[in-house]
Amino acid sequence: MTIRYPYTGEGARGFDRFAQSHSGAKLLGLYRSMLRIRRIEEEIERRYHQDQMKTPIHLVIGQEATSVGCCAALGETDLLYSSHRTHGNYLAKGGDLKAMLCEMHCRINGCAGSRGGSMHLIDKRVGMAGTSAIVGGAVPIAAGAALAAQMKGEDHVVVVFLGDSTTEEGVASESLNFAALKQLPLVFFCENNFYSVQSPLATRQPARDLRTWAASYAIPAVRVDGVNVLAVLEETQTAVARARSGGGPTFIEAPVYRFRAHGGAGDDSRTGYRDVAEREAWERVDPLTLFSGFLMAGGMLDERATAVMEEALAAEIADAFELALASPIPVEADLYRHVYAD
Amino acid sequence: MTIRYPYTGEGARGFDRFAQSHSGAKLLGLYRSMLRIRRIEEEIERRYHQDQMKTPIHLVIGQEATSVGCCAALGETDLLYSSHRTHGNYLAKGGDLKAMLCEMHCRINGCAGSRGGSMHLIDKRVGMAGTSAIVGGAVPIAAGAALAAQMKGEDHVVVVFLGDSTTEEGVASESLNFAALKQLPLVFFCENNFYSVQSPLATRQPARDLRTWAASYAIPAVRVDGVNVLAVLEETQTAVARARSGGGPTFIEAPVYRFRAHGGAGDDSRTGYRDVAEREAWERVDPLTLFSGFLMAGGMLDERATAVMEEALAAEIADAFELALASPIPVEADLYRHVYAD
Amino acid sequence: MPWDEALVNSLVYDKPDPGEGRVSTYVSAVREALTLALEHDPRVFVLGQGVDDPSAMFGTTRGLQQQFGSQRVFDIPLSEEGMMGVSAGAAMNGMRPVYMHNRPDFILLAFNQLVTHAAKFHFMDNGTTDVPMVVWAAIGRGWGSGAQHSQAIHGMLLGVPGLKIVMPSTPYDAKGLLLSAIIDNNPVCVFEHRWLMKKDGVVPEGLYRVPIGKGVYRRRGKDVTIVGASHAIELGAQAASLLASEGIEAEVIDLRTVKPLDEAIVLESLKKTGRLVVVDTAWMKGGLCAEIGCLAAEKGFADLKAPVCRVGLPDVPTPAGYTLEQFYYPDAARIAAAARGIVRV
Amino acid sequence: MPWDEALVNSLVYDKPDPGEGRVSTYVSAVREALTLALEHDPRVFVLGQGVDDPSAMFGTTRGLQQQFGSQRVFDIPLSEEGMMGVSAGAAMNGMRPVYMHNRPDFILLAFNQLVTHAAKFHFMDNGTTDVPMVVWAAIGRGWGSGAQHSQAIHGMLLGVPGLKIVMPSTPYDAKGLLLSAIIDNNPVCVFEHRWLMKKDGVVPEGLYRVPIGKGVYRRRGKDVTIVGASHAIELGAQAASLLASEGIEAEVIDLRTVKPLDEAIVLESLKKTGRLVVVDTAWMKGGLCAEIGCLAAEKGFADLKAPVCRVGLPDVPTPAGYTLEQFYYPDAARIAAAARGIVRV
Ligand SMILES: Cc1ncc(C[n+]2csc(CCOP(=O)(O)OP(=O)(O)O)c2C)c(N)n1
Ligand SMILES: Cc1ncc(C[n+]2csc(CCOP(=O)(O)OP(=O)(O)O)c2C)c(N)n1
Ligand SMILES: [Mg+2]
Ligand SMILES: [Mg+2]
Repeated sequence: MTIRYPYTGEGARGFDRFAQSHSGAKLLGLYRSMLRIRRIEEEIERRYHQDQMKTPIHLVIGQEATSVGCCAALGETDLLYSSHRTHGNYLAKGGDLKAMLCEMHCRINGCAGSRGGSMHLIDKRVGMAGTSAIVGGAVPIAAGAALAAQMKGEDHVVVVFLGDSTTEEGVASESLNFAALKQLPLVFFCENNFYSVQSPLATRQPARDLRTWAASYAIPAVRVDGVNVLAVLEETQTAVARARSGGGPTFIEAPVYRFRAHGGAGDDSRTGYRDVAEREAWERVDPLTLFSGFLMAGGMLDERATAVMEEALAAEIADAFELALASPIPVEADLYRHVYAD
Repeated sequence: MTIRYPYTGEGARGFDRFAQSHSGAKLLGLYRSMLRIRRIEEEIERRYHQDQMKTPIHLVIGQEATSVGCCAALGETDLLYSSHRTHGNYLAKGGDLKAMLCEMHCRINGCAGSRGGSMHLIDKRVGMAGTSAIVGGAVPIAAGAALAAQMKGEDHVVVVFLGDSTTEEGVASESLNFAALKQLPLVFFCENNFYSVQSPLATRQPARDLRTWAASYAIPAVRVDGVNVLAVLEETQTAVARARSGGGPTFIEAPVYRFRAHGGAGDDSRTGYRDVAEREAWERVDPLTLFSGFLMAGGMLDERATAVMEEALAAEIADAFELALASPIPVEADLYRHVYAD
Repeated sequence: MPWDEALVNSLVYDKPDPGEGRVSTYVSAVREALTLALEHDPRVFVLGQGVDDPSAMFGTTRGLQQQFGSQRVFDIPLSEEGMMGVSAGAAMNGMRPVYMHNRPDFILLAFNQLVTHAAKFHFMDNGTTDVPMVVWAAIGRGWGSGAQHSQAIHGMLLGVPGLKIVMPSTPYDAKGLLLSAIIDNNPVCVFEHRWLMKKDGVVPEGLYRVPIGKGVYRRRGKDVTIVGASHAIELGAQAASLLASEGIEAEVIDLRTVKPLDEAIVLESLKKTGRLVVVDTAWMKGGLCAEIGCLAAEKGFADLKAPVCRVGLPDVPTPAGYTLEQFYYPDAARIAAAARGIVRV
Repeated sequence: MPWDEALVNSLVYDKPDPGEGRVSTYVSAVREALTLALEHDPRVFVLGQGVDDPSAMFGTTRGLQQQFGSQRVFDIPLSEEGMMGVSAGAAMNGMRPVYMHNRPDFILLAFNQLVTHAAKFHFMDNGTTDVPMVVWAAIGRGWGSGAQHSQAIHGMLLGVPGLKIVMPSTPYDAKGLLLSAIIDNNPVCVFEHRWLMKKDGVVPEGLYRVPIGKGVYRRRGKDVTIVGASHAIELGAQAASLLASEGIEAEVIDLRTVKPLDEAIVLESLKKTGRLVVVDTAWMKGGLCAEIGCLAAEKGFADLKAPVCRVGLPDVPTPAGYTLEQFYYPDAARIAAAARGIVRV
């Protein structure tokens, strides 16, 4: 049994510091948002083998606190760019579940008209601005979005999610440099889940602190416990405030763990690239159970409230799937639309 | 009068620390090597307007101490990769002057058969291994050469020269990462002359210490006075020893100044991108006069010895130009050679 | 007057060029287009390595930073891929970047952002994102440019859906096409050629557009059609003069845009001449020469009376020395010889 | 026995395939080639994202790290351009890297190193540097690969001097061409296709080479020539069967190598049939379809009896949904229809 990448955060104790800054309703809202993502992901996973969703999936089960904590610090006009691992970001940013599931079922009313698939979930009305299926692809684009905001004197900020392996792409370094040079209103949110597909960080980078990488561009760089939704919220708020007030970019590294395979349904730890024990160790700090435990202990949540939540979510999710499955598929003429903008 | 990038080294005092480690002959040899590059560059410059050398040139006048100091720490089997600014590296590494000038006159007996031009000077017999006219292009190639040496268990090391702007290319970051990961026998030698063509560093990077960039990959990173040939030699020796003994890569930053335009003959400071006063300030720490002053003060060099040196160099250079101008040009069939290796 | 309205009201010349009027250089024409765009549209900005330096991108950006400020005309780090992504991102968010490169070779560093991102986002986003950006570069040739500083890359990009590519050959087109490119709501590559930079020509003042996707006759003839763009069609026109003195009447078509291609004009000419020489500044294999040659075999087959000829670069990297370059680059004589060969079939 | 000698003595089959013998899958054939190369030549090494992971690059690298050690078979950082340069640098210094990619799309990040460095160094160095490297990738299709994970990029690379490109369609060729690519002293791109990975075929054991630059007849016929490579010619062969049932005898040429192209076999067939359908897994514009269509118009003109037809992708990015993909990718029926159309001219 080898735990190559242990959890090093504070666990449940980590919530105390932050909780008093938020109303009970706010805290419950955060929990509900995480739970909603979890349940949606589980349902996608459950149905995946039915082959109705002919699209790659990259589940975020285990990584809900980063999306939810980060997006809670953003307004609707703030923009979020994402990588292939889109589901959590899309939902946390307020993306339309129905449009997402329609997209994943390759329907014409999908959020990208069935042209983008699960790696290209967008919902511009809520600032889910764009994604790339190319590792690192969204990073300079997000910097460009931040440059546009700066040039236009708009006060929204831009957040870009990147994985640990994305830091190895040259373009990520180029983007840090440019963002620092222009003091762009941009937050680099790095979800370090220690793996790129099935490759551990240690086979891809020397032993180092990722923060030093960003700091070498004179960018404030912090680490935050990625399973603690409140800590994530707090750090993102600081970064967003800095960006919004003209203080330039911030780099946030959040160690997290994905409980499932890189892509597809189920976990693949048993294939040997990581130890099942490692996943199990992280499952003991599941961001949901950790936070619900905290809420329960504080009397903000109980079994009954949870059941009500679950029920509503189950209904919403069932509805959305039903709609997706009943939605029309595109016709041939749709293929030729939108190759060029008018 | 603005000196944006002042010299911050120790000037002539900087030699004392190192001189005793070397014989008088060694010291004179280093001086002669720098002087030779200077005189060759001056002659190239003088003749450039005659339009016999139909090739871009990137003179190293002012930057001789880096090439010479670095190469003095290398053996003939150690490899050097370079950028567009090749002249100094090629000569210091022991490249054949005649073959260089033939190349610059587009002759068939040029070191690259007239296919490479001045940005592609190579001389494999002495380890001048390759260059790229693309900024950053040679950096990962040098890493590949170092990987090959490591895999084959050969004990040579590889040095790659890069300019300050090269550090902005994503591929340079990628190369640092890979070199650190594999602990390659590689030295990154960064000549920071503060400009990329006519763009000052400040318009391209945030205010930062370049060493932190390399250090963020857990690579030992040092700064050395780039006008002090002995300091450069010493730091390179340390780096080479580390690389040769399996200790992995080193990053050396050497602040230097180019006294001429980015490309072509003459200085272009009067066009306004940098202040003439800045160049003049650096000319006061010209690596040649600084070192000859030191040698003269120590009684190792005098007017007569200098004159003898100058005379021999002048003859060598005149000869080489004569040969180049008398050399044959390629014929049409040469064009189709070496597109593919057999 | 806002940009859009000004442009709607601006002239679109269908003629090759206005024939007479103010003469200016190619470089001034480009600078004028940039100036007008910056003046009329606050969304336009110009970025590129050294656009604000004394060399000013061949002079095309001279004075622009002084006039429009360093927010709108600025130098950038040596980060081709990153800055292509930044440009795309800015374009997706309401700006209209003009990203200038000294040489197309440097765009190869940014193919991922150009090909897989900028060109495809509009489609992937189901039409909800526009990417109105211009990627400008001048093809290098001569004086030791060599294998790494002389690549004409438009042939590689013909198969990229979502991109447009223009390649002007006259100062008039350089201005009008650049304005069209900036106004276009898609990523448009503008490939200039270094050897055209000093050329003079009639360039009307003020706003006008040369339409993207429309070729133009540079010369009328009935014996053979010479098709190409940029510097290659300059040579094509010279070749036509040579041929004229021998009694061969060549028709010369300047494509001006290579993607989307004006197939109609090529096919129309072929109907008359039945003979085709395709000229290009790039390699002959798999690029523009191949595309137009194939077009003739596909849609112009019934009219073809002789084999199609390509005149471009051989399947060899560019040598750095002028001594080898002389054998490498085709000239008017070589184009004329190709035409002669098929006219006599 | 050292590699070189073993290979000199190895068989080079000129036949399409040996007809009978051991049957194995495409994936095993690739793995066998890698295994043999690693066994015979200490200079060979295999690198790529995840080559040592449980998915093992579709299974093609399964077990190789266990067998040959992590010095010779290793995972790499997500740094496509950097690792392309590392591969080139190692190749220039006596090694023979095989750099594997899950998808050709990722190679677009490395075009600068591939096109401007690896392909050109031998020429620029006047023949003193060899760059014996293999760049391997499998073209994606279906299951939501979409615009960014399905690009066939060989068309973009046809105009790059110094490169070779092979695109096998059978397990037999996959093994023999990969061995040839590894032995070749130049950068060779090997583009596989995901839909071929599960295919079975006869694959002899031990070393053998399929020559680079040689196409092969998959079927003989006299009415029309169908030319292509990789998965496209699979479909071409199916189309030929459909046509046969209608009395149309199609000749099917599998190019196997797309650069350098076996022009002779195409022209030879054209002499007989006078009719040409070019099929490709990539976009029709400016790529392989265009190159071969132009070749016919250029060197096969006298034999051409009907317009050339291209069957490949329309000028549209790849949609992610199967619902649109069904209209996007041509199938055997579409190829047959194209052939029918020109046979009846
Ligand atoms: C340029 C590029 N290289 C490789 C891939 C294949 N790929 C898709 S996701 C992925 C892993 C990315 O890891 P990371 O950035 O850490 O994000 P995570 O999946 O862990 O969330 C890889 C290698 C890709 N999509 N793009
Ligand atoms: C990828 C790329 N971009 C731009 C250029 C044009 N260019 C040639 S040299 C140079 C400046 C390089 O500056 P630096 O690396 O600091 O080296 P220096 O010239 O100062 O020695 C530039 C921008 C190039 N050759 N390659
Ligand atoms: Mg990861
Ligand atoms: Mg510099």
